[in-house]
Amino acid sequence: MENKAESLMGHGSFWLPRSASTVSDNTDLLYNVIMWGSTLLFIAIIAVGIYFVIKYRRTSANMKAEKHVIHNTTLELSWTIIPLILVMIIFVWGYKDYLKLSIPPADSMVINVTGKKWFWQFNYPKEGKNMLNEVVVPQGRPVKLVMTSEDVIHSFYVPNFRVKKDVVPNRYSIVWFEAKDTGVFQVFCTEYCGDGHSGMMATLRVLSQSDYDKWLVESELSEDIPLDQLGKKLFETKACVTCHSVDGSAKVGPTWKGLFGHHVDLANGQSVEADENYLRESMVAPNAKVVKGFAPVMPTYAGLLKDKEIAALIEYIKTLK
Amino acid sequence: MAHAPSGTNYLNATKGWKSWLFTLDHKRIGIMYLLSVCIAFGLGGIFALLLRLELLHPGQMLFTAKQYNQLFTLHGAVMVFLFIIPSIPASLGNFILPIQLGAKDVAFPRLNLASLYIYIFGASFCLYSIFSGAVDTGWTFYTPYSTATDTSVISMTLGAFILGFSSILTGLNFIVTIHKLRPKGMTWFRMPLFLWAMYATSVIQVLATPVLAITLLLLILEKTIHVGIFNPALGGDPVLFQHFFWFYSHPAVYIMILPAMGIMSELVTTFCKKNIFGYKYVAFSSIAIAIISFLVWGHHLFVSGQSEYASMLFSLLTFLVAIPSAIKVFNWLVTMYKGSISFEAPFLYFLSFMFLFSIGGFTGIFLGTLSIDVHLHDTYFVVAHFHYVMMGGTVIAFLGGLHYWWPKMFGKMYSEFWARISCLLIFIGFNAVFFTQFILGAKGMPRRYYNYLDQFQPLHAFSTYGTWVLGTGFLIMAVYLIHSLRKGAPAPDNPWGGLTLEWKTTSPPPVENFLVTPEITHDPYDYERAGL
Amino acid sequence: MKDNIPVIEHHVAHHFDTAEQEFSAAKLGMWLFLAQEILFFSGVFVAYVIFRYLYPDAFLEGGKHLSWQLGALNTVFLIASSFTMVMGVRSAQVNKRKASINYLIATFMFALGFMCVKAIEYSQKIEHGYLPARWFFGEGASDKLHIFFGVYFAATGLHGLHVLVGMGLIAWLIYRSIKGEFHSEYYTPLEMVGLYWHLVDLVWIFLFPLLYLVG
Amino acid sequence: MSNNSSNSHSHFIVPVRYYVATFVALLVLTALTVIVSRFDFGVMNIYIAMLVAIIKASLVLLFFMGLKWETGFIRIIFVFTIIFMGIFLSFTLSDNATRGDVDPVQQGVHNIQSPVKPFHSHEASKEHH
Repeated sequence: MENKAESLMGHGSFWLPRSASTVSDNTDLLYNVIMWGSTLLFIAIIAVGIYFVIKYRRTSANMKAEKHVIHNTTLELSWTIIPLILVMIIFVWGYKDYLKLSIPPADSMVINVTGKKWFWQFNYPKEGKNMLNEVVVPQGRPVKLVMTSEDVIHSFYVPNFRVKKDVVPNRYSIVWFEAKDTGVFQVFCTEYCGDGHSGMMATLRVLSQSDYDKWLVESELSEDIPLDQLGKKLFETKACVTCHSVDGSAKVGPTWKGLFGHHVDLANGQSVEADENYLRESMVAPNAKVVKGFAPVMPTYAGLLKDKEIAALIEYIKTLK
Repeated sequence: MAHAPSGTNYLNATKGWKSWLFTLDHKRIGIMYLLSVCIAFGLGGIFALLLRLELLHPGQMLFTAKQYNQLFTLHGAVMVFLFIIPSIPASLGNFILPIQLGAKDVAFPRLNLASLYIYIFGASFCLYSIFSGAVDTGWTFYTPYSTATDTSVISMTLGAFILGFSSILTGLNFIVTIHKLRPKGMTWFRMPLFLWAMYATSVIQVLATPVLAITLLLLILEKTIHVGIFNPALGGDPVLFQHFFWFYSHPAVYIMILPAMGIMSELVTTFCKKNIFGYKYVAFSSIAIAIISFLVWGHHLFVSGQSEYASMLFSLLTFLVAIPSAIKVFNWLVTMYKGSISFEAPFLYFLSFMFLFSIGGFTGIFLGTLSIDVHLHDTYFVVAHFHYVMMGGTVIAFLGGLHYWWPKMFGKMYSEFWARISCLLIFIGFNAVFFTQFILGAKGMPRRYYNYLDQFQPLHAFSTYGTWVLGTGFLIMAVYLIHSLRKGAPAPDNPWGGLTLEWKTTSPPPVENFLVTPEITHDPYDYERAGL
Repeated sequence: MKDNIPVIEHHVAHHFDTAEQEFSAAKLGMWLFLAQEILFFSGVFVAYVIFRYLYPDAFLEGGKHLSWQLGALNTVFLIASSFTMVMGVRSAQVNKRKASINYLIATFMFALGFMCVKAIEYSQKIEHGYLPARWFFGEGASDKLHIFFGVYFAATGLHGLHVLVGMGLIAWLIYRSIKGEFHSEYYTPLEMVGLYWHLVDLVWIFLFPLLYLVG
Repeated sequence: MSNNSSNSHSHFIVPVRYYVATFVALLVLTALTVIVSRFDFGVMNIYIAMLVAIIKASLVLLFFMGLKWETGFIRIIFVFTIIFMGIFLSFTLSDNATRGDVDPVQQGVHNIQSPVKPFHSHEASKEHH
């Protein structure tokens, strides 16, 4: 299945990415109304300005002001009241759309979302699925995300759906949408959350109801691929890639290249050999042994990775010589 | 009119570094502020150039993610706290305000000098924080990130806290000066509009900045003794921090833009040789902006988890603040009608301001609209919007004012030719950098991203190229302005044909501003009566 | 001269026309300063109101952990010091300069009394572990009790700092009074510090019932 | 350069009786507010306490700080200060009071790490420290 989110630049209008939820068309309509209205007014202001600047430029024939008009109450009142009416219309319109964006339909399907430095965890309470950095939803059904964070504030943003909401620790916030079309969409974190902020992305897959039902019963792990290849896949899907590289460069965390079997200097001055036990421990209790030169920022993957997945990741690391 | 071209003035009256460091003369203090804010602007500008360079391509170029985060935080903090807030009020305002008023000095000269030293003290904390594990929270210091990070948040917030008091004391000084030191004949409605703007600014400085002080103090307490009120893990509310922070920081936006608007009123009258259109509307719109600015802070919290009801309230009030700004723009526009317009560098800045500030204002309507802000919040659209207002508005006006009053301040003329070239480069460069970012933001590019999707690369690259044009413009300006100090032609007392009081004294002015105390008998911009 | 204190004449600064103008400028400046002080303290009050609204139980319980007797005693100290302060200013206005100095000393002593009581209170709280969250180890029925004490220490701590600054200013006034700088012709600093001191009193007038009584 | 320093004579000197009366009133009101707080009037307690505090604050402002004898602008400053403080308070509160109106799940906090130890049997210490 294609896993790459559709391009935000490549689709949609000049200004906005393709609109893909039932409420995003409302937002776009108002956006365009304001955009065209502002453009017209702006051009009018600039045109008048340019006209005055040319017409009344200082020349030998125009060494002093021709006439001193210094006030005109009608004019003042009209450019106070007319803009006021215009912006009030925009306000009410925007507020009505905002309420649509804010109030999820009662029959929404619920997915729990947890933001963590630096990945998104999705939990389907009814269906019992757990996903990392990828969420799958059915088309044409309202979905309500109940979100919380485990560390700092994050923000859940799907540009194609025109929805965004901060994800606050120790609180729940909600965002809802109903996808119009099937496809793969980009999810960003838009509240600054530290070194991995720009890597804290997820993909949102919209499937038709029948595909979605099929997906639900599909087993999460395909049994037939070799462990190291599975590990390579998990490296991407479990968000390891946000902080670790496989090419030797240091990101937020140390690189995996040439890691296995070598000695690692720790922040507490000791040194350990990177064997299976060390790697396993680094995944489930990452702050027990912190590598020298790196901050202890990695969240624990205990509960997020099955035993087989940990083994797969270790096998993958072994291949990175 | 007094003429003493070869006489003593405030620059040469006393000599030696002590006569500067211990001066109580508002003009010298203004010059020292000018130097300080220009250094801060240079520093913030270098940070900006480096940031854009890093964003030329996705992936790592020059910096690691952490270094990039520290850079954008420092860029924001230095530009906001060290440059924009004191830029016009403390430098140009300090120099011009008492002279335009017809006073010998500000009401409390010692306090004025004290605010300069408080500024420098606060600035040194900020600089210290750069070298002691630079802060990486963004200039907004949102909790709980700021209470959890191990970078030097405390020294930076302490610096901003101290700088706040410099700002409060300057504002306090100006309010008292305008109330108590107006000479005979200088009634409220004969005050130049720059003074009205400065007055409105000062009100915000005095009444909003203390809330920043308490916010930062509580943040420091949160970080050191864990008071708990901003820390969600302890039952506190991080959104409350955002309320506290923006209660100051939104009015602070008007601390930045109001003085700029004041300068625009001066420029348009002088270079059109025409009385301002709708004096009272322009004057009172400054006061209206100052008051309404206290009511709109919640529009920074539309997606933060603030209640829907509060968002509605703040959105409504946000639209109201657009009106007085629009009134000003329309009045300036009509002031040009039937004037006699000349195009020296300061007026070019006026025209740039009209163009850029209008775009900044119109894009503000998008962001004030609830449903659209949900899409645009924390994207590059916001970045572009506030740069159009802060840089296209305030910085452009600051440069306009600097070029307008430069001959008065130093008694030297700069090269008009190079001034026009540099203004043009800044205008073109600025639009290249930031208009691009409107498109990026609307397309969904989030702000404060070290890395980005490949598809955004062409626009990011274009924006980065723009910064080089912009940088060149500023570099040229630095060269010709410094050159003018040494080699510039002596400035006449009134090079632009202005009518306000600063043009009735010598260039540079004498120590007590006027050799003959000026008499004020009519409007500040009465070109008709002056027969000019 | 009724008192044996030398009179040091005051010179009006060069940029003012009259002493009256100088005095009214100083007064206006001081009021603006007080305005910013009020907004400074408003942060603490807003925090109080919000968390009292969110966690009423913690705040009701928290008030019971404080001693209203000590709070009331401190209120009396501050009110008395405000009274001696105005009397000190007034005595200078009518040239009773010995009396003025005595009133100022009384003000200082009341402030000192306030700080001593505060110290007793703090040490009791510290003993029982009612501290801001990092060190909090007290017992309570509400699990948000530490928030109340966070607000309590932030509010009273900031207020206490203001009292300390005020004591420093009053000591400085006493010194200058003895030198003979203040008399019916010039008493601006006295009046200004007086205004500041009343503001400190004003803040306490609200803190006392909010923290100690409505528990 | 003490040009017409006699001007300062024109300052209004407040009669002592105002100060004494204010002082006494403040002491009485303090006693009142303490006594009232010893009785349980339910939610009324805080309103009574605040009312008394506002009266006390007004007395300090009007007489000790001399606002009664001040001119217009200083009063305006004061009024605006109070208004802005009120806005700060009421707008922030309006947010907190209406969170969760759309969806109750958005209300309140969960999983907090409270350092408070559950109460045992220290009834005596409750009233006395």
